Amino acid sequence: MLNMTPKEIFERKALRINPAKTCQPIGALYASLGIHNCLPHSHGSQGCCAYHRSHLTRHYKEPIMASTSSFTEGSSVFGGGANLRQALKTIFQVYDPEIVAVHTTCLSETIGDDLPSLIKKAREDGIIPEGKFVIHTNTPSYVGSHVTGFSNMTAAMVKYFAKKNGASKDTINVVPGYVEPSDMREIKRLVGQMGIKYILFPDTSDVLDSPQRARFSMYPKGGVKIEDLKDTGSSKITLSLGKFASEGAATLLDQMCEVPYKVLDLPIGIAATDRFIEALIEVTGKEPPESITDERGRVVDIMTDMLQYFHGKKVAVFGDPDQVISMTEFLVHLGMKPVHIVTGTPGKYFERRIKEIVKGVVDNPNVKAFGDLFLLHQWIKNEPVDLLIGNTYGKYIARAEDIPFVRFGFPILDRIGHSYFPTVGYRGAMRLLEKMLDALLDRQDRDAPDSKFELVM
Amino acid sequence: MLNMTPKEIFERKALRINPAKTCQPIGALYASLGIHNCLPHSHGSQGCCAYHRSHLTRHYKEPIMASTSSFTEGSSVFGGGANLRQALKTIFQVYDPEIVAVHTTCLSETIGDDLPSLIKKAREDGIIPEGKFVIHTNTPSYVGSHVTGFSNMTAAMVKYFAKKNGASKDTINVVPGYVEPSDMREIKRLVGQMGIKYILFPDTSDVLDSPQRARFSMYPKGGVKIEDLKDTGSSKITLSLGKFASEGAATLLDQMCEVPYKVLDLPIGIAATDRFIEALIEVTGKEPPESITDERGRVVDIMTDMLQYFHGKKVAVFGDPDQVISMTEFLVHLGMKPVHIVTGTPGKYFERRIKEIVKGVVDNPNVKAFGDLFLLHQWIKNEPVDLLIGNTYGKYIARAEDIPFVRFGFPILDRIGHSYFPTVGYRGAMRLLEKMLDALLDRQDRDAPDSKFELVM
Amino acid sequence: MTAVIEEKRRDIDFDIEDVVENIIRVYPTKVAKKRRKHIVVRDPSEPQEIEANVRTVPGIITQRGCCFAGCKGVVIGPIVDMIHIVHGPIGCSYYSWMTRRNQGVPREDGHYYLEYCFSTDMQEDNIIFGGEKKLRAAIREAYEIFKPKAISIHATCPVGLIGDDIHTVAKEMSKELGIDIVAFSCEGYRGVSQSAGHHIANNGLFEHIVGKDDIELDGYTVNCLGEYNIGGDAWEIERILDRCGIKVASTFSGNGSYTEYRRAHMANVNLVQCHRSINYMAEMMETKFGIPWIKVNFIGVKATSKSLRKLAAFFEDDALTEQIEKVIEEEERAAEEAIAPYRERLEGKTAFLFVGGSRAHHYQDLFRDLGMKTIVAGYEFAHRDDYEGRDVLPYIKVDADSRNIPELDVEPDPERFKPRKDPEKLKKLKEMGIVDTYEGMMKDMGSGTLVVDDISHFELEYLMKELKPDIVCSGIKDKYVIQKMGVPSKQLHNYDYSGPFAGYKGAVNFAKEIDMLINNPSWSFAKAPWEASPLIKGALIIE
Amino acid sequence: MTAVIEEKRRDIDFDIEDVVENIIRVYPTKVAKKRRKHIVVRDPSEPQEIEANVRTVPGIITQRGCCFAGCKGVVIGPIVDMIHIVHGPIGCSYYSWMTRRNQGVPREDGHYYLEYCFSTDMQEDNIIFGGEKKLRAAIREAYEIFKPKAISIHATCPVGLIGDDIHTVAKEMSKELGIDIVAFSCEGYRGVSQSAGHHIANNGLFEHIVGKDDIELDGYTVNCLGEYNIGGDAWEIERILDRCGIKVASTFSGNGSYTEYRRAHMANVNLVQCHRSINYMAEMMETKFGIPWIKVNFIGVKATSKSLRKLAAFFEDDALTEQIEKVIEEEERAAEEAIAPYRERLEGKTAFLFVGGSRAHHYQDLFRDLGMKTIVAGYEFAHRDDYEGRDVLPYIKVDADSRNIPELDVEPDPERFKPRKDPEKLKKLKEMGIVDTYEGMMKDMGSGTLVVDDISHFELEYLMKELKPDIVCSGIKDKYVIQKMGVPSKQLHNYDYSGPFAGYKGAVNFAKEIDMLINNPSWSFAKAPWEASPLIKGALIIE
Repeated sequence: MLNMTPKEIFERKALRINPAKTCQPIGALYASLGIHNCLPHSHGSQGCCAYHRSHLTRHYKEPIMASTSSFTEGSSVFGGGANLRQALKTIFQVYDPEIVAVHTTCLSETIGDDLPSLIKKAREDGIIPEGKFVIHTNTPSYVGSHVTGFSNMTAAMVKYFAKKNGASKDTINVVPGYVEPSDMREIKRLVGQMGIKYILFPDTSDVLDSPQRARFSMYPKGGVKIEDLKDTGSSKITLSLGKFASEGAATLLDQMCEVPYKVLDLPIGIAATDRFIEALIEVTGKEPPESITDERGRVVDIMTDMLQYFHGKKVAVFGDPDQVISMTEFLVHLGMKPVHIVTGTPGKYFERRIKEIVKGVVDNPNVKAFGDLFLLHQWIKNEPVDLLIGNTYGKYIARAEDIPFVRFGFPILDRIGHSYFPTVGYRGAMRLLEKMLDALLDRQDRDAPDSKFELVM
Repeated sequence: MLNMTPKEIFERKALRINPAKTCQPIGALYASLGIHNCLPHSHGSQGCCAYHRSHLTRHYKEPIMASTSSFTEGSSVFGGGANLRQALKTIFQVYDPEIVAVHTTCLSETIGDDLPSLIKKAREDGIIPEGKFVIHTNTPSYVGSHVTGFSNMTAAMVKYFAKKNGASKDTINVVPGYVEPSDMREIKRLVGQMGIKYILFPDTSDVLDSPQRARFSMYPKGGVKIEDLKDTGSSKITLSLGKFASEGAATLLDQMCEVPYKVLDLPIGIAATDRFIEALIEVTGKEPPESITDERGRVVDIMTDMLQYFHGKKVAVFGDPDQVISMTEFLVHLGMKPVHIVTGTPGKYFERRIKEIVKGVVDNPNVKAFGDLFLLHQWIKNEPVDLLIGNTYGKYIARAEDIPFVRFGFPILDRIGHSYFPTVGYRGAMRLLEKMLDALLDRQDRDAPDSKFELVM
Repeated sequence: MTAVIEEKRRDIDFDIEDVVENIIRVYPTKVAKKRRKHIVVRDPSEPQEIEANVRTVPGIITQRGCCFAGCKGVVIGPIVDMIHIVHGPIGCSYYSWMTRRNQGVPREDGHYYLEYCFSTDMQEDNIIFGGEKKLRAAIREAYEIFKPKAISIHATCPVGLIGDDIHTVAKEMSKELGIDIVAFSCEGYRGVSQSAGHHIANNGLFEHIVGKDDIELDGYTVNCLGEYNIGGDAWEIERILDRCGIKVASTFSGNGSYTEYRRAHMANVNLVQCHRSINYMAEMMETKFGIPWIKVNFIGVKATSKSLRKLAAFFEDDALTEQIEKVIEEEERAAEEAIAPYRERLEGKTAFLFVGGSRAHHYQDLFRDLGMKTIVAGYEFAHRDDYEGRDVLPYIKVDADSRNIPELDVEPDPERFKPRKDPEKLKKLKEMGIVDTYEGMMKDMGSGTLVVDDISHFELEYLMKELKPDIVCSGIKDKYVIQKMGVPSKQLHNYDYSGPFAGYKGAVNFAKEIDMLINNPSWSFAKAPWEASPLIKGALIIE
Repeated sequence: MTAVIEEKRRDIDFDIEDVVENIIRVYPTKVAKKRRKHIVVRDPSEPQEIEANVRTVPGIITQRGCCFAGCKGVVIGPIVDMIHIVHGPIGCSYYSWMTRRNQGVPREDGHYYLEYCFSTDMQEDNIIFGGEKKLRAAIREAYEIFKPKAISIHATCPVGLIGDDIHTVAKEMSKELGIDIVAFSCEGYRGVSQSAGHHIANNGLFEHIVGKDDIELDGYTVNCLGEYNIGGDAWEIERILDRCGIKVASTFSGNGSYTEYRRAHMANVNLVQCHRSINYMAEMMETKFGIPWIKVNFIGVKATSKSLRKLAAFFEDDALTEQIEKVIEEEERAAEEAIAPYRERLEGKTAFLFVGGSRAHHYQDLFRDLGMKTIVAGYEFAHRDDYEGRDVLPYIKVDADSRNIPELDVEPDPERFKPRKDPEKLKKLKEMGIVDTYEGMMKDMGSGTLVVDDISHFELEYLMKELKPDIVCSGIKDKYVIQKMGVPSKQLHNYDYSGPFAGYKGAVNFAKEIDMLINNPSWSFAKAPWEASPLIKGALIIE
């Protein structure tokens, strides 16, 4: 397994090997699915859309509906305007969405298609029916990562819809970040239990975790409603979870509608969730019900009860920056030592933040934004770890180096559960604790000689 | 591991090896913890109480408070009446419970202590303070199993408290069976979401999953209230989940207060949960909210999406009879083949029921009530399985025979999660599906040659 | 238990033409006109034409991918011992990383890169200022770290547009490093589907790698062309051929090896499995080296036997023929016995098949082995010859989208051209249908069945509702759409992470899996009981 | 970060006597009077007496178990190569199945039953009609299946009551099967705690197994008595003794072996680790075989060295002494170096210790190695001699509960009695504190510390609130009570599924774990921030 990977690290400047990220459009597509009655549309070659749909399908094991402008060589010469017009015509007639959310690709970006004008023209020409919407965002694949694409499409929702309707309401906006439907559902539950009115966007719950009822629905019942997106401009405040995935929408709302905002870490782990709840208290004056404090206490109970299995263990973590930041903090709070931390998404903030988190706990942490799994694997070869945390691609490293492995982040292609059970919030923390313990204890069980095989752990 | 176990099966009539059950009192103790402000009391030698507390502590990783009559040789000669009186005196003064729930042991049963008289006398003599309660049940260790003890103590709650107050109310009684706090919480959630008023007893949620808040509370906030136990006699109907653990209380309520009842299987797996919801509909006329139907649909979605990993796999299951019955049915519905099924609890119904469930799916199933793990292991040696499901003791067989293993039932001494995440209801089914898939897929990953190591599963 | 379906299956005599017209009616007029030509109701009494290999209308939700996917994803990616560098932004390389399940094993020299993903991960400045420099640096780094025998370079969409000359980079770096470096201009927008990429990949392989190493091969040797070793298919085929006494010299391109391709021209004959993706290679090798090709189908018990008999007919060796017949006899018996119990439960069930450029044809044979009928079939990226047979080739119009895919100018190699048969014999074998010929999918489909090229999501959903198939075989993008309708779906691109399905043992695997998919009890739970039927009182009480 | 505690630690000078009085006040008067005698505020200036080994008041939530637990659970259960059949209802056998973490390994003959649980699983009719028949059948079945070398039988509560004569059954079945079968009347109600069971177990082992096989042992040999190999302690002790040149002939009873016990009387000296559970055996072996015993403590770095030096003093061999000193020097240095970083973080912290019949003493040495102070300690099932030293033995009143535990009448064995030292020398060694003596726990505890026998839940909780220990060492029943108070707890029965903690390496393990328990950040989260402190505005915003 991964036998060609040498231990010696050769510094690379040009060659990416085994990436820990993918390109913007897939993130935009995913965000679009978080709008009710929306058909995401990929403005580029057919392959982009096919790849994104396939990849998201493998992750969710759910239908991922999206259309494409199906560029051919001609479009790459003359621009994709005609393709988009034809696409919108076909889409509204055949698939009847309420909204089409267009994202660009490296092809249409390189060509330089002017989406705002194209959409405006389509509207003028009656290609977009009355009461229907087309929004867009620019997602050049050669900038940022899938997280950037998610962030851009989320910001586009604000850009196209947010309106300030006068007096600020009680409602708060929550931008949940590039997380699972289960996570969005859990964030809604937490905010709801505090008795706070909220608009959460995007919202893929009830879209990408839809039931089997022998009935296919092109547009499942979930997703943020356009009415609600309009109202975001009148909310009291925006809480954006995850700087990389959610800050864009918040700042735009502030610029457009003067909705103030706080950017928080994704509420993964005990402290980050605490900060989320504290922020909710702070901005609304509402107190969490005892049930939330109890859930929190159960997390701490597991932490204190099982600390011997966590304490001092070395961990390698990779994934998307917002996830990895919160996860790294959680690991530190468990007494673990995150020694190698990688995200594929570029961003100096990531490295600075991680170093801050592990300060005093790990002396010379290996931290890299815009890194890749080949590097991570080499780091691990040079300094082995007790646990690897990351997406499905991590399993190759885990197998090569025989390391317990916890699947976390995007994508998870080889197990189910991530879309149904949250990793955010206190419940999510419980799940993560269980997953990590299972991995560590299974390993202890596997490696113990008969005489040290424990009944009680 | 378990190297002394031969493949050849020698029929035993007297020697129990590696039991799949334990004795009544621990079940009674557990049930008692499901009453608010209750101190369970073990009427027998100190060791019983110590063993039960230790064992439950290992399972829950929570304080398990209970007192004992501390029999010595004298008590075994003169009876334990004096011990009980002294105990009640001490308990009410030092530990101040609202109620003491006494269960007997094989010792006090063999001696023949007359608990009702002793309690009556104690009450008359002012040893039981005003407004305080002492209840009891007989739990001879040489009859039935821990499940019987649970059932008996649950029935005792009825016996001591249930009153018919005239007109039947809207409320229904739910007897959840010998399940986890997480399960009781989930059953309450399901019934509550249907807008049904209920009394659930016993109820160990918020007792045995209490938060870490740097504050010990002898009587956590959970548990069924005595007021509610009184009201059970006026409920519309009793739904008893699990024939072995819950039928007793229901029939007693019927006899005492003419509350009709239905005995259902524990709502584990899709069909048993369906029957539970249907029963709720039937007895209350209320419809489940869409959110429940959706949860159900998600379970089916996982089932249909992942069926290739379940279909045709041979499984060995052991545990408590109510759990094993529902689990076996669930396995059959997944297309699996439960070939060896054992419970330690005696009961012909079990064997009959299991054979009914696996009919047409497994030709000659090995089914045994009043069986043990030694026999199960021998069966497995003779017909290997792809998956083993059972409590922590199963891990020895799993290791010996190198079988993927899912922890399910009581006790789970070496992993956390069972007390926090339900296995009942649709959410529970999702958890079980995830657990089984993890076990099966981890094994596939482990055993695959590099060339067959799958990215997507 | 079978799949839950909302309504009853239609009567067998209902008018399929009506169904087609109803589908078409939904499209905008122009689109409807186009789509109508892609749908054929089979009437075996007359020759039928189908539109294929033309642009998908923008906005249509299609199964198709792009040229890059066909070149790097399908044909070149599976070569295990080369480093395949994708030149472009990260996505294309990322998405084609281990996702096709082309299985492989390292050879003795250890070079094995299937688990790796290499990309230049172009950033904005590379797009603005050009990416050649980064590409060169990436190649040097790859060489520095891995010392590979050969490298391929694959262009993604922006590369052509910004004018990076990857072929010159390849040539120069090849010289600098002393290893083969082959560039593929497989930008996603080329052609109308993956098909363009296949062609480009064939060209590159043929021009730069095949036929460079004249090592003599012993015994009867074949190349397996158009076999991608999904789920280990190639290994099952190898096992069978091995038993017959025939060696596989190389496979294009499942578990493919650069080293083996260099001597592929030394084999006796080429076996063509996936006609669409590899017929270019077969033709070019015949022209240049004199190797005839045999269209085979190792999917299905009978189909496998038939393919083996073609080989017997080709080699004309009594001992070999006898051995082949022995193998057929033994393997068929074992397979059919193993299939029997599944067939019993599957007999009469119906299937839809939408996959590839040959599989929708191949798997009909296998379904026939199971007693099942394929009632709708179609290809994702095929050409007319894949539907109508190669006789139609001279009549296919080359449109603007296909014209840009280069056709290589191939001549017999002055030294290496060796005819395997004398021309007369070869002609006779061709007339017998043994070599150099393929009759296409449609001929094998009965009256009233439907052929749909490049089926759209809408058409699929509509046809499922109308025709109530018991199973639909398609790809990952459709799988859960189909299943959400309560109908099981088998992925025939990646085999649902299972396989092999080729050969005799593969057929048994397939039978088992189709039975499992259709007959697993899970489907019966799709409706909640409180939705499906009124409650039966009393049934709940156990006393 | 340290444990979260609600209030500040009290000043060191507060009146501990007040605390004790406050505790006592809560009890009913009679109970209070009794409990008062179990609590001693240490005053080293005078001899102090403590009440111990008397009944726990019914209703008190005690740490104690029963006679069965002491016999089968503690002493006999760890013997790896015997089948231990529990005669009774299923529970007792079930609860003592692998729960004590006595580790073991099979010997050459393969017999190994630690992973098994054997019971007659008595049913109602066995209680009514007697269980002897079932017991006989169970023994036969065990023999039929396993052909063991020896079997033990353990009575649970009802057995004595219904009059099953397990000793006769043992004798008869032993004859029938030709193997040793030993019965233990260890019904749960005997005595007042596990202690009764230890005694009964000692008696049975001594009477039926020890000293039956006169195989000469080479070199310096010892038996380790009262060492149960929790977490592998015995193996670390063996490792150290081995380095010194001393062989362990047998261990009572961690990883114990029937075969080895039969020749245990051939060793030079007995080392007594847990005084409470095994002093009977030590005394009886000395009487019968002439083997003196040395009280050792291998818990703690200094304690281990001290114990080794006792051995040197006993054997009086310069080479051995030199080797022992060498081992001590090397091992102490390594251990102290390894402990140093932990000690730095632990220095000055305080501990409560409630465990066993010797461990609460032993672990004080180890805590001292870490710079920590034990401020409250007590035993669960000890006798006065364990607290006050063996000098008190003649003055201990034997009450009704203890009187029923048989004292064996032991005489020097006419053939096997071999004095290891001449009587004068022995006497001198005893006066030096080397052999046949133990001074108890209390002497090692400083002024103002608290000794609490058979501590109750209430007392534990009260003392924790008053004295704010940094860690409380106890057993599984207390662990989560303690931790729910925000204070870490270390189980010293089962070592929290870790270990070994004995010897030099064990001390390092322990240091590491205590540091972990006290300094893990988890504790700092016990209070939700919205409970603990007002919000600090602005701190949340990252911009």
